[in-house]
Amino acid sequence: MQVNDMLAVGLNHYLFLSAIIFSIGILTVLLRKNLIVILMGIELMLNAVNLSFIAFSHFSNNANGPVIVFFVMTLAAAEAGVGLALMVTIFKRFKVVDISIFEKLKN
Amino acid sequence: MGSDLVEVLINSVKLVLIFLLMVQLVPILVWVERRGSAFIQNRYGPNRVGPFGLMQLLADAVKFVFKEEFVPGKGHKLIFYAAPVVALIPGALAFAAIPLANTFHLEPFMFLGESWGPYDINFQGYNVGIGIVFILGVSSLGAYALLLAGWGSANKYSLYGALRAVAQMISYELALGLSIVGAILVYNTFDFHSIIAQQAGALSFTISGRELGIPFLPNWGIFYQPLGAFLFLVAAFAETNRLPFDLPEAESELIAGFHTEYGGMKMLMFYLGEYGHMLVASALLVTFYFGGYQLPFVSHVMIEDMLKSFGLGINMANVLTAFLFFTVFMIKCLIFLWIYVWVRWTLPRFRYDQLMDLGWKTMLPWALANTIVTAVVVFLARI
Amino acid sequence: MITGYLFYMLAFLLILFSLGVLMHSSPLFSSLNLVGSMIVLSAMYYLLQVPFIAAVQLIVYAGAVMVLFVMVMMMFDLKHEIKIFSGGFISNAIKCGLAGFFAFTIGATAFMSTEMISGSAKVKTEVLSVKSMAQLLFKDYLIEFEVLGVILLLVAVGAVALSRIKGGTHAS
Amino acid sequence: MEELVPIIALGGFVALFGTAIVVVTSLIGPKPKQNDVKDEAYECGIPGQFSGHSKVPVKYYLTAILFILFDIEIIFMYPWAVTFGDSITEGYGLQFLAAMGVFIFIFIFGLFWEVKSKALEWE
Repeated sequence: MQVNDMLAVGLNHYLFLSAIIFSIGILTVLLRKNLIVILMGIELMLNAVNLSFIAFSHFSNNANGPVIVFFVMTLAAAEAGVGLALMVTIFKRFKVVDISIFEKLKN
Repeated sequence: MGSDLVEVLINSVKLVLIFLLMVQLVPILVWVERRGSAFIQNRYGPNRVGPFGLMQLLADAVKFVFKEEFVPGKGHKLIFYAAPVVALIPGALAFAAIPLANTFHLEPFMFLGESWGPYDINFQGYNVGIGIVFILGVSSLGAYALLLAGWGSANKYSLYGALRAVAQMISYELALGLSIVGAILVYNTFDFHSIIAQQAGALSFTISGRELGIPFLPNWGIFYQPLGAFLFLVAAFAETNRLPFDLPEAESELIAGFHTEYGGMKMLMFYLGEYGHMLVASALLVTFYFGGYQLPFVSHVMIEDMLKSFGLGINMANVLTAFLFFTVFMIKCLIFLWIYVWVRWTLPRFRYDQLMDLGWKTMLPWALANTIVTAVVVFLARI
Repeated sequence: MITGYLFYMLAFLLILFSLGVLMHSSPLFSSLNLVGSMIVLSAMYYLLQVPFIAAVQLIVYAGAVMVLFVMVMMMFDLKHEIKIFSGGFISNAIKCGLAGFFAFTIGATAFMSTEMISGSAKVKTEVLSVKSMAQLLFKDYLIEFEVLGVILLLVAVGAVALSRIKGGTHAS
Repeated sequence: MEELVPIIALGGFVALFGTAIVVVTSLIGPKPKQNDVKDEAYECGIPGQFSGHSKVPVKYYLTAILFILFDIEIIFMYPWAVTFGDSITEGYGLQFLAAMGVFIFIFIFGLFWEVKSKALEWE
């Protein structure tokens, strides 16, 4: 009985997992210095939100969630593409991919 | 994985056997490749060890095991060792999703003093339902093995070979993915079983309510999607880095490409991955355009009935029929694998810019045109 | 039953890989960890009975976006960073605290509303068909779908324009 | 989903198989003798020149980015292709055809622009 209670996975389990992943994504964005890793943190946050969309749609019997996830994936890919294009340009100019480059933008 | 012990057992054994089938096919394919190229070039090829040189593979395998272990000095050890293992996984996962024979039915039978069954057993590793999309997804992971190998060996030729290979793979993945859209429009499903079932019988079209049939041709996808099949074949050649698209391994420019620093068993594992990809591509081609495991005009029920009329039991007849269809499927696959070898010695290698131009400016527009024409024809035929 | 075991296994792996993205000192290994978490997420979508989205996750994220990330990492050949975190100890502690508070809030909300969710939700047993998804995509969300096409076109133009910018001594 | 178990099982089995091969051959095979020249990257005998920052053309990266964008557009065609037949029988086939027609038109326009702008030229 106890084990079965533990193993019955409901919506809140998925939401909790999603919250953890989202927080790790936020921490990656806030703490890391490397710009590309920061971009990866954003991807992680988007994926956490996708997971909660899918979980909601699974537990409420609704097909809207996957469609929105599809859209989010598209936009995330577009964002990653433009973001990495910027990174390559920044790397060419400054030889580093670091948030410290923003201090050099003054002059 | 199954509801009781026997089903779980059958499914597990099936998974391992399908993987071993893939692994075992590789030495045979290497032999076919070496003998075949020798045949095309009018020489003997390996013919000393065993009959027709068949034992050469065994000798090679033993040699591979006793090769010296080597990691380049500047290389990254973990990544260097991980790359060949990663190379194995996509091919194996993709191949296990393809049905190799018809689903057969087992009546209840006695085993270990208990009665088990009835079962319906798929002749495939697992039935994912979204078939082709799953395979596209899994095989798109193949790029990592190349990238890891190229970066892990800390050799500029390896890195360049890997980058070239990845750029080529992803360019042709577009054409590959788009060439299948036409077939999906015709079949209206992702599921392999359903696709194969729709290719049974003789060729017949339904155009705005009227039935047109060509009784002497099988109802195979190739007759609906000839351009799609051709584009798929070409894109599959490029995906597997085979000649004439083997730019990543162009030995005159890049030594041996991404596996320059690899030797022994690790090198062999890259070969396993590459031949696994070839096998998956051939199996997909057979499934989509050449009727899958089916014999033309013959359904599995007919063969089962025939076997039963010879006095075989129901279970025995069903199992034998499944194995017959499995043989048919493998023969069809081997024909396409032979085409791989054949083309290798027929067409010269492309230049890199020609390769990219072919992928982006020729194959992609043609695949797009194929999709549009198919959609319009399907619309006009069904309205 | 088996779903529960699978969920906990995948959740453990997912958190492990995500922490790897956050903590690993080499950006290349961070990106490889992100690849791992994408693959685990795809398995989790499969568990949630949306196999098509799971496959798309593999194709788009693991097979395309992350290949680009890893490729760029390898091109730059970034070394292990000695100092991987920005800012000082106090500001980082505040950031960690805020993120932890955020996770706690959502988690607490999720657990307090257990009754409501499990009471009202009827768990779906059949697989979400691609057809019902396509109905929504091409009828209800038609405008958004076409706009996405235009956005993808704009991004393609933008990426080409950005890559044309001259600067530095890097080979172009 | 039940089918996840065999997929994970097969993936794990293959990974274990590969790791076992790598480990066993490294145990069986002769141990390498340490040698500075041997540790160098193989470059056909000339002294190695691999430096950390090798200059990789941005071209590869641009190809990868264009691949992502076109790949997503192709992925959008899959659910459409699967549903198209049913949509005709249910009477809104023309609407589906028009929806994808506009999308494919944008696709073709993008491809045409890329070819025109020489973003896909390899020297």
